[in-house]
Amino acid sequence: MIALIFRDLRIAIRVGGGFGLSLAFFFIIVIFFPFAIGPNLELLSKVAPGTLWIGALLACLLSLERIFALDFEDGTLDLLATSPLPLEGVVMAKALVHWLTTGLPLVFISPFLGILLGLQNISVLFLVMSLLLGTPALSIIGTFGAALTAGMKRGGLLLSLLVLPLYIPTLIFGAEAARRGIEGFEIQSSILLLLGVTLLSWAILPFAAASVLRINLR
Amino acid sequence: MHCLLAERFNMPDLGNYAFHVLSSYGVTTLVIIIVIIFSYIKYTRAKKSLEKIEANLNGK
Amino acid sequence: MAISAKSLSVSRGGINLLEGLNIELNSGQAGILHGPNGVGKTTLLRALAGLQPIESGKIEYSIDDVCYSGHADGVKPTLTVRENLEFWADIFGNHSIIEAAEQFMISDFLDLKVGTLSAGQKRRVGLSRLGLTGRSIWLLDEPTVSLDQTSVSIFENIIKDHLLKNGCALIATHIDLGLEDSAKIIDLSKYQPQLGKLSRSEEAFL
Amino acid sequence: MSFWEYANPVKFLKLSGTVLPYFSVFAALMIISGLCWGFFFTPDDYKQGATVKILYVHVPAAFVAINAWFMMLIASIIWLVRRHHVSALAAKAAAPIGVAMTIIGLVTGALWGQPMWGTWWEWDPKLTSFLILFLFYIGYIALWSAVEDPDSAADLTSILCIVGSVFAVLSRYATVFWNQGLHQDASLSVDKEEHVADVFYYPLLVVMAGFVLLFIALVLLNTRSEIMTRRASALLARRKV
Repeated sequence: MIALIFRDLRIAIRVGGGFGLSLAFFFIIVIFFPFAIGPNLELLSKVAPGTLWIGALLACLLSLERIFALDFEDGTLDLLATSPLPLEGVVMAKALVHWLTTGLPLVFISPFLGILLGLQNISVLFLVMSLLLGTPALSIIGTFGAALTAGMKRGGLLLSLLVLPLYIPTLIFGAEAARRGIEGFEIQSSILLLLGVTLLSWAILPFAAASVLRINLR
Repeated sequence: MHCLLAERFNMPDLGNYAFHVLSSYGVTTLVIIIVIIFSYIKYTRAKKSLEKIEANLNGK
Repeated sequence: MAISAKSLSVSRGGINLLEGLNIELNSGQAGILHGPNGVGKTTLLRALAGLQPIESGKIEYSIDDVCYSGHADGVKPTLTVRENLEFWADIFGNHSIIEAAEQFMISDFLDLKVGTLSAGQKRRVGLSRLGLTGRSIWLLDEPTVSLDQTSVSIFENIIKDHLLKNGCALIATHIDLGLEDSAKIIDLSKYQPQLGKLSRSEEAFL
Repeated sequence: MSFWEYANPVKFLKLSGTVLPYFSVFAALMIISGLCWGFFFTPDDYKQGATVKILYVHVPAAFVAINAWFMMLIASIIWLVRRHHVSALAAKAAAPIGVAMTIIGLVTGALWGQPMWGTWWEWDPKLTSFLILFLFYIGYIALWSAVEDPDSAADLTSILCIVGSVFAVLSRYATVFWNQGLHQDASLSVDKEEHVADVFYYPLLVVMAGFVLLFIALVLLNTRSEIMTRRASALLARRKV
């Protein structure tokens, strides 16, 4: 499994699209919000957590199709499915790599974007924390969606249609945690709920995604 | 008899909410009728094509 | 007995392709699947590899000994040959790629990116995975596609070597591999069901 | 004789053909009489005024919208465990009806809420949950139509239905957490004194039973079409080979 993680990371770095594209997309989406809403920092700081969360979600969505598409085409998935590595492990490795190449970089640049949207010192911290806890859930849920549509000709649009409803709890709890923190309310309950969604997703979705992959491979 | 029945089904006074009440009944009826029509069309199509194939098979 | 399949049926797209197939291979024996396109060679191999459910029948073998190799190689063009091989070696818990690389004559370009290789070289890299897995039952689907004459004969020797080590191989191929004397030849067109035999799942609707 | 015998598609076709007319007639009778009862012969609510009459269509539609998904969940599990085709196809057949009922629930909910809240739309947990349910239905139907092999499609949609159910429940709690409700609590419950008064309750029950019968009748009809389509393609495949 570690071998698979390192191989995929290496491919992501070498192709270049892995880190760069979704990060750039995230950046553009977030700086487009002020263009649409107006340069009022007070208003912007109110919608900042939502903006960053929507941006993260879209950036994540953009890169989902690639999770299995290449491995499906060149036969790697067939070979992995017949290897000693359980398919559940493959799914988890893929989701982890997706998070490392998409979710984690987003978390790192989110404080700077938060400042651009008028968030002050500590507020940024809440935002970063909510993204840090929530983006792993986005990755594993997205991996399940990618497994569902693996091998389909026009899977991209369908993938968004399937995955977005599954993102709702993560989005609500994540953005809520950030918002509550920024506005100075207690955030413990929303943080715990967000963490709960993330852990639950990582507990059940590898099995669901692996069984779905097996169906798509036959 | 006719009069009696008509009296029974007097239009109730819906007050300011006439639009809301009537349109919600209207929407419900409309959507249900659309679903029924679509399901029925699909059914007759499926039935026709199946019968055609079965007739062809039996004919040979 | 390394593989024993009894009255095996496989289906694809709701239609039974093969029925009542018996395959018995001993350790050290090769089986060669013949038959026209679409007869079900790939489907049979995928079913034996456990990628696809079988329609009926029984297969007796240890699935952990099976190594499947399909039409696609599963090698990544952006990685070097060495990186590709080391990855599969790790997955199969094997740590030396030197031996396999020498066997398949790819030692010379271990540090080139697979994307720069020719189709035949790429195929050899893909096949060298067989040597890394340490598994004894090889299921090979058209392994010689895009290999030149020399490569084919190298590959023949590798298979013979594998058989000598008590391995076993089931190969779907169109060309003569030079194994035909000792190998069991299975003509799949004999096992085609009568016309219009549907899979169990489809038959439920009749 | 076991219940599972009717899981055979051909037997199911015969049985459903005989019972379908009864279900349809009873559904129509109950819906029409229940609605007439509710519309013409019940007084206005002292608080809600005439808008209470909207509940006669809103509550049954919402009830069916949720339970249609629940039925699909059970049918999906039966398909995954026992591989009965009728089960998978019934789940497929129920989805469009669930969508229709969700739309009715949303529109009548908005129409009911406008006089109460003063706006057509309010991000109240219940209405929002219906919107989310709608999205889940759309995804489910889209997946069915995207997969070519019918058995794989049944497998994939079944797993999506199960995973979707987990996330739908999570979303439900998320919306409650996110916005304190403006919606009336459950209109129907055993403890009915606290909720809707008897005058409204009985006609509502009749309409609800009618909606459930309508749902069953439509699922039977759609399942019949699905089975016939599969049978036709099976017969064709047998000839073509």
